[in-house]
Amino acid sequence: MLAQSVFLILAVVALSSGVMVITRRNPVHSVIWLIVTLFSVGGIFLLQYAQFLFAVQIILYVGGIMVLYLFVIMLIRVETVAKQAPYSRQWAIGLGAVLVLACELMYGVYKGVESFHLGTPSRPPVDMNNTEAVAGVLYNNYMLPVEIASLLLLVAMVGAVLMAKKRFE
Amino acid sequence: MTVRNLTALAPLIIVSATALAVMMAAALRRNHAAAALMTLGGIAAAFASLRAAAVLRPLAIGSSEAGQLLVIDGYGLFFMGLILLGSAAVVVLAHGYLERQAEHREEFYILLLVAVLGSMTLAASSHFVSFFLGLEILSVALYAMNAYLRARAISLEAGIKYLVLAAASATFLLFGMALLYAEFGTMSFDYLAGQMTAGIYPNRAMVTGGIALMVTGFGFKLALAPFHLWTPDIYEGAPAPVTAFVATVSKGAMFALLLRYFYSTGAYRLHSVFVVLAIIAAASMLAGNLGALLQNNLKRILAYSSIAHMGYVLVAFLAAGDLGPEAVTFYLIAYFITTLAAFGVVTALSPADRDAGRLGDFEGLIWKRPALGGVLTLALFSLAGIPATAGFFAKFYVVAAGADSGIWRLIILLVLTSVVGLFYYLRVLVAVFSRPLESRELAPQVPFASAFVLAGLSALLVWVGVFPGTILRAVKAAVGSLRY
Amino acid sequence: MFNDAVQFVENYPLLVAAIKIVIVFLVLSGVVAYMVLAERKVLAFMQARLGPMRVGPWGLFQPAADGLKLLLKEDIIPAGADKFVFLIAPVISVVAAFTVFAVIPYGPSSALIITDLNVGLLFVVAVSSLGIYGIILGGWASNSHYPLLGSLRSAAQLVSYEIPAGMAIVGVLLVSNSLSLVKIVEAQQSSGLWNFFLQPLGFLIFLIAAVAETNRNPFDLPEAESELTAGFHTEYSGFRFALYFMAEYTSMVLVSALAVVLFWGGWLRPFASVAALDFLNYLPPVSLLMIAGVVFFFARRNPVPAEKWFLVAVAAGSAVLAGVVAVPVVITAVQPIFWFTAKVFALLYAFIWYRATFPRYRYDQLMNVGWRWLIPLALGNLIATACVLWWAGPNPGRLKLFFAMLAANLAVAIVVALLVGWRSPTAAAVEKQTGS
Amino acid sequence: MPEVTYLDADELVINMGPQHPATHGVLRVKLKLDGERVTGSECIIGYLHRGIEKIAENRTYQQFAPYVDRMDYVAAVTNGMGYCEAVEKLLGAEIPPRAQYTRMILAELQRIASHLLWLGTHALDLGAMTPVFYTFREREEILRIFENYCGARLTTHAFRIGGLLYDLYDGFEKEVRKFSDMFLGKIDEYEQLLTKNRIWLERTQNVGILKAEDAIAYAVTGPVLRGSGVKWDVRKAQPYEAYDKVEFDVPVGRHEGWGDTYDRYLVRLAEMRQSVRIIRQAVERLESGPIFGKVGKIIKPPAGFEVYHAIESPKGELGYLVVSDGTTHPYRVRVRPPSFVNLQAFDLMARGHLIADVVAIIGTIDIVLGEVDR
Repeated sequence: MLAQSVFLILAVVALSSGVMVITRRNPVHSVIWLIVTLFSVGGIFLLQYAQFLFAVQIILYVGGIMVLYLFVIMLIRVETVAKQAPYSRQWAIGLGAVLVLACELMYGVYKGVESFHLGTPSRPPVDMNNTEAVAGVLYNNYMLPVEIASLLLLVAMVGAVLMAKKRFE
Repeated sequence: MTVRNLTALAPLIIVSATALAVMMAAALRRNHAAAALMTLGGIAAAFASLRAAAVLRPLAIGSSEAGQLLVIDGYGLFFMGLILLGSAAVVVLAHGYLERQAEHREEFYILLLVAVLGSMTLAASSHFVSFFLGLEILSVALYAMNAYLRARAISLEAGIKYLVLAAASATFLLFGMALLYAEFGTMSFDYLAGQMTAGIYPNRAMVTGGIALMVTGFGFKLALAPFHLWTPDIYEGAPAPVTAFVATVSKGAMFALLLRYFYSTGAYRLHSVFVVLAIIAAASMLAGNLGALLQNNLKRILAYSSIAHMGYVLVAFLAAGDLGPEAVTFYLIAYFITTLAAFGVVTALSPADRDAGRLGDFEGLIWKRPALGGVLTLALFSLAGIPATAGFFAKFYVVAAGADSGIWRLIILLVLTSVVGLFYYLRVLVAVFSRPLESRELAPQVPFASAFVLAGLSALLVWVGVFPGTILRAVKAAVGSLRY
Repeated sequence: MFNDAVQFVENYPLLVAAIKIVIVFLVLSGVVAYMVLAERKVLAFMQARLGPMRVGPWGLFQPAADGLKLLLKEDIIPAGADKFVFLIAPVISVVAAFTVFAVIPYGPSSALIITDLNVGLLFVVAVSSLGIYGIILGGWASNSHYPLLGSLRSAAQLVSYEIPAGMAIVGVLLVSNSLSLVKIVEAQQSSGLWNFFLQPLGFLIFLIAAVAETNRNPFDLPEAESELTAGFHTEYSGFRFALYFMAEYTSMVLVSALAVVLFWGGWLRPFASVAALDFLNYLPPVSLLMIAGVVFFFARRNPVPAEKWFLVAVAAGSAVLAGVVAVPVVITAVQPIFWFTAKVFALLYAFIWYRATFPRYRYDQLMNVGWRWLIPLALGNLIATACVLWWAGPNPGRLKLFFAMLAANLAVAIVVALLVGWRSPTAAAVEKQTGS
Repeated sequence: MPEVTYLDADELVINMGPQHPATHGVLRVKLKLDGERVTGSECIIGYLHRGIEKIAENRTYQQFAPYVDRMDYVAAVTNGMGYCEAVEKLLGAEIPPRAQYTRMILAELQRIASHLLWLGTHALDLGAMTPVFYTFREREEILRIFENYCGARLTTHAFRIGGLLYDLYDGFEKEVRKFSDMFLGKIDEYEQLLTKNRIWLERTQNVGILKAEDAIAYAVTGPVLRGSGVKWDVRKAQPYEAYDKVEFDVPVGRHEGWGDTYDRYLVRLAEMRQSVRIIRQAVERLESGPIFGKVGKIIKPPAGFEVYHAIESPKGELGYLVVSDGTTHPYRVRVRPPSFVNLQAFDLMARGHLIADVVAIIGTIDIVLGEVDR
C-alpha cells in the first residue's frame, strides 16, 4: 500500500515534470525539471529494489550529464533563446502522433496484464545482491555489447573533440 | 570467449583494433598517407579474416540468458565482405579528397573505421541490443563524418540534420523494440521468430505498433519515402566520400539487417506490415524519381535516385519467395558498385573549397577528361538500368522476383518510374557530352590510387552486367544460409 | 529495561531512525559551527596571530554570534536574478551535503548506524554529486558575471574530480569486496589491515579529489576571492550565504568521514590487532582529562571572572566525563566513536593546514592536474589493484598482499609520472611567445 | 573562411574593479574574455586623482614636500627623498654625509617595507594566505623604526630639503642592525613557503611574459624591467646620495631577454637582500656630523631653471621635473611615477592569459594607485 502510493506520487511527479521540461521557455528551468524527472524515475527504480540502477541514474544522469547540459546552456545567451518559440508549426501533427501512440498503449494495457508477460525475470541467487547481479549480466551475458558500447563512446568522443577543437593557428 | 568465438569475431576485432591503432598513431605523429594506409591494411586484414571466420559458420555468439547476440554465418560474412570492399574504395577516394583539405585529416579514418565496425555489427546482428548498438555506432560516426569539413557551413548543416533525424529515428526504433519486448519478453531474433511464426502474440495491436515504429525507424535510416526529406540536403552537404559511404555502406548494412530481421522473424508475413511496406516502396519510387526531375545538382539527383533505388530494393524485398532475398542482395551489390563509381567521379572532380555537384561542373567532361566522363557515363547507364551494366541485370532480377511472387502493381510502378528516371539521368549525360565552355577550370589531377579504384569499379560494372554468374552463385550461397 | 529498549526499537523502526537522524543533524551542525571557529583559530595559530578572541573565552561563542548575525542580516535578492532558482540553490547544497551522513557508520553497533545500505558507496557518490547543482544554479541565478564564471568553473572542476575520486573508491571496493560502508570497515577489521596500506595511491588520489570537490584551497577556484570576488556566492547574503557556508564545511566533514571509513578503518582503533598497544584503549578518558587540565590552566589566567568560572566549569565537566568514560563498560562503548571522531578531526586539521600553506591553482592547471595526472593514476591504480588481487588469489597473506600492493602502486606512480611528465603543455606556448 | 567554430560562445566583457580585492586599489580593468581567456584589456584609471602636480604650483617648495608622500603611500620615504633631492639639485646644495647615509638607510628600509607589502598581497592574490601575515609582521618592525625616527609610520615626511630635520634617536643603529640580522632569516622563511612550491611555480612561471625589448620600448623600470633581464638600476646608473660608495648587486631575472612573473618575484626577493646589504654598510659609515646642508629658510631658486632628478624607488624610476620661476613656489612639478609607466605594459603581458593570471600580473607590476593617478 505504502509502496503503491509512493509509486503513484513518483509517477505523477515524473510525468508532470516531464511536461514542464518541454514547456519551459528558459532552458535552465527545463534542465531543472528534467533533473526532477530523472530523480523520480530513480525513485521508481529504488521502489523496485533496483538500487544499482537508482545509483547509476543519479550518478550518471543527474550528477554528470545534466551538469554538462547546464554547463553548455549557461554558455549560451539564455535571453535570446527564451524569446524564440519553443515549437515549430508542426506541433499539431506531433500531438496527433503522440495521441495515437498513447491510445495504442492504453489499448495494450487494457487488454490486460497477462499480455505483458515479460518473460521470467532472472532472479539473482539469494546471497548475491542486486549490484553483483547487474554486473554478472553485463559482463557475462552481454560482454560483447558492452565492448561495442565502449567503442560507441570512443567514437562519440573523437567526433566531439573534432567538432569542438579550435583551428590550428 | 573461446578461441572459436574469437576467430568468428576476428573481422570485427581487427577493424576495432585498427581504429584504435590509427588513433594512437595520429596522437603520436600526424601523417595522412600513413593513416590511410593503416586503414586500408586493417580493412584488408579484416577481409582476409573473413575466410577464417567462414570456416566456422554459422556460429551464434551470445549466452543462454541473453540469446544469440551476433550470428556469424555466410550471409553476415558476405555482407561484411561487401561492406569492407566498399569502405576500402571510400578510403582510397577519401585520401585523394582530403589531401586537398587543410584541416586534420587523420581523424576521418578513425571515424570511418568505427562506422565500418557499426555496419559489420549490423550485418551480423540477430538481437535488438547488438542491432541498436551497431546502428548507433554507425550513426554517431556519421554525424561527425557528415560535418567533417567544419569550415563549410553546408557540411555542418548536413551534420546537424543527420544528427537530429538519426536521433529521432533511433527513438522510433527503440520504442518499437520496447513494444515488441513488452509483448514477447525477448530481444533475440530467433526467439522472436519462434513466437511469431507460432503465432503466439495475444496482443496484435502491440506487435503491429512495434513493427510499425520500427519500420518508421528503418525508413528514416534507408531514406525511404515519406521519411526521405533529409537525404538531398545531406547528400549535397556532406563531403563527397562521406556521401558515397552514406549511400552505399550504411544503407547496405541496414538492408542486411532488415533482411535478416524480417525474414528470420517472419514479420513480413503480417498482412498489415506487407501493405505498409508496399506503400512505402511505391512512395519511394515515385518521390525519388519525380523529385530528381527538379534538381540541378548531381549530388541531389543522386540523392533522389537513391531514394528511388531503395524503393526498388524494397520491391525485391517484398517479393520474398525464393528469388526475393537474392534479388535484394544482388541489387545492393550492383548499387554499391554504381554509386561508388558515380560519387568517385564527384570526389575526384571536387576542388578544395567546395564539392563538384552543379550540372555545370560536368559540362563537356567527356571531352576534357574522357576517362572520368566515361566512368560517370557508365555509372549513369547502370543507374538507369541500360543493358550490359550491373544495374540492368539487377533490375531485371528484381522484376523477375516480383513476377515470381505476383506483386504486379508494384512491378508495373517500378517499370514506369524507371522510365521517368531515364529522363534525369539523360540530363546529366547531356551535360557531360555537351561542348565545354572554355572558361571552366578543371579539377586537380586524379591521384593514381583513386584512378585505379575508379577503373576497377567501371570494370566491375560491366563485368557484373555481362557475366553475372559468379556473383549470382555467391549471392545464392550467402542467402542460402539465411534460412537456417 | 534493556529488553524494553530493544522492544521499542523493533516496534518503531522509523521513529528510531528519525531520532537518530535528528541527533546526527544536531551534532553535525555543532561540529560544522565549531569547525569554522577551529579553522580561524588554527589559521591564526599558523599565521602568528590570535584569531577571534572577543566572544566568550578565546572566542568560544563566536559561532553563535556569527550565526546570529547571518540570520539577522538582510536577505538580498539581486534585481534580474532568477528568483526561484536563486532561492533554492543554497538549500540544494546543504541538503545534499547533510543527506550523505545517513549512510556513514559511526561505530559497529546498529545504534551508531542510521542505515546500512548495501549500495552505500554508490549512494554516497550519487548524493554528494548533487551538491554541484547548488553551486551552478546559485551562480547562474545571480545574473552576474563573477558568479557565472564561478559556477562554470565549479561545474567543470567538480565533474572532473568526481572521476578520479570515484575510481579511487572503486579501488577500495575491489579490496573490500563490498559496496556497504559497514562491510568495508568490517573487511578492514577482519583483514587487520586498513585499506590505506593496500591503497596508498588510491588514498592520495581520493584526498586530492576530496579537497577539490569541497572547493577548498588550493582548489578553491569557484570562490577565488582575488579573481572572482567571491565566485558563485558573490550575490548571496545573510542566511542563504550561511547555508552555502554550512554546505562547504559539512562536505569537508563528509569527505573526511568518508576517507576515514574507506581508508583509515572507520571506527577501528589503530593497530586493533596488536595486543601490545591495548593501552591505547584508555586514550578517551585520558584525552578528556588532558582537555580538563589545559582548560583549567588557562582558566586561572583569565582575567574576566565570568569567563574564568565558565572555563572552570568546563574543566570540571570534562574531568567528570573522563571519570564516567573510564568505567569499563562505557569505555568499550565510547571507543569506536572516539577513534572515528579523532581520525575525522585529524583530516579536518589537514584541510585547514592546506589552506594556510598553498597558493591557489589556476583553472587550466587544475584541469591539468585532474585529467593528466589524477585520472591516469586512478586508472592505473585500478588496473594494478585488480591484477594484484587476481594474482594473490582468494585468501592471500596479509604481508604478501601489502607488499604486492605497495610495489604495484609504486610501479603505477612511476609509469604515470614518466608518461605524463614527458612534456609540459605550456612549454610549446612559451617557446612560441619568447621565440627561444 | 570563418574564424570561429560552430561551438564558439559569445565574448564576455567584464569589469575588474574599481572595487575588486585584487586590483590593489581603485584600478578598473576592462577585460574582454573568451571563456576565461583574456583577448584584450584596457586599464581605466583616475579614480584616485587628486591633482597633486597642480597643488605644487600653489605651495612653497617646503610646503609641497608632504604631498609627495601621498603618491606612493606605501613608500613615502623614497617619494620624499626624490623630491628633496630634486629641489636640492635645483639649488645646487650639498648634503652632509650623515644625512645622506641616514636617508639611504631609511630609503632601503622603505624599499624592504614596500616589497614586503607587495609580497604579501601578491601571494594573497594567488591564493596563498599565510605570507601576508608574516610579511606584515616584519614590515611592522620597519614602521616602528620610522615612527621612532619621525613620529609617523606611513606618510612619514621624513626628510627636509637640505638634509634632515631630526637627528637619529638613540639606539637607532642598534635597532637597524638587529633588524638586518633578523630579516635575512625571514626572507628564507618566505622562500620556504613559496619559491619551490609547485603551485606557486605553476602560477608564476611563464605567466605575464615581458620581453626585454618590449620592456624598454614601454619605458618600464624597476624590478619589472630587471625581471626581464635588463640590468638597469638608477642607483648604479646615475648614483645619488652615497649609493656609489656602497657595494651592492643589481639582481636580474633568470632568462636572457625576457622575464615572467616568477622572475620578478625572484628579483624583488633578491633586492630585499641587497637592501639589507646596503643598510649594513650605511650603518657602519654613519659618523657624527651635521645633518643639514647650506640651504636657507626660504627657498627661492633662480628663475628659469628646470631640473629632472630620478631615483630608484621600490617600484622603479621615480623622477621629478621641477621648474622654477624665481619665486618661492615651483612653477611646475611633474612626476614620472613608475607605477603609471609600468602599468602600460599590462595589456601586453595579460593578453592570451586567463583571468587568474590577470591577478598575478597586476600583482607583479606592483602598482599603487595613489601614484598612478596622483
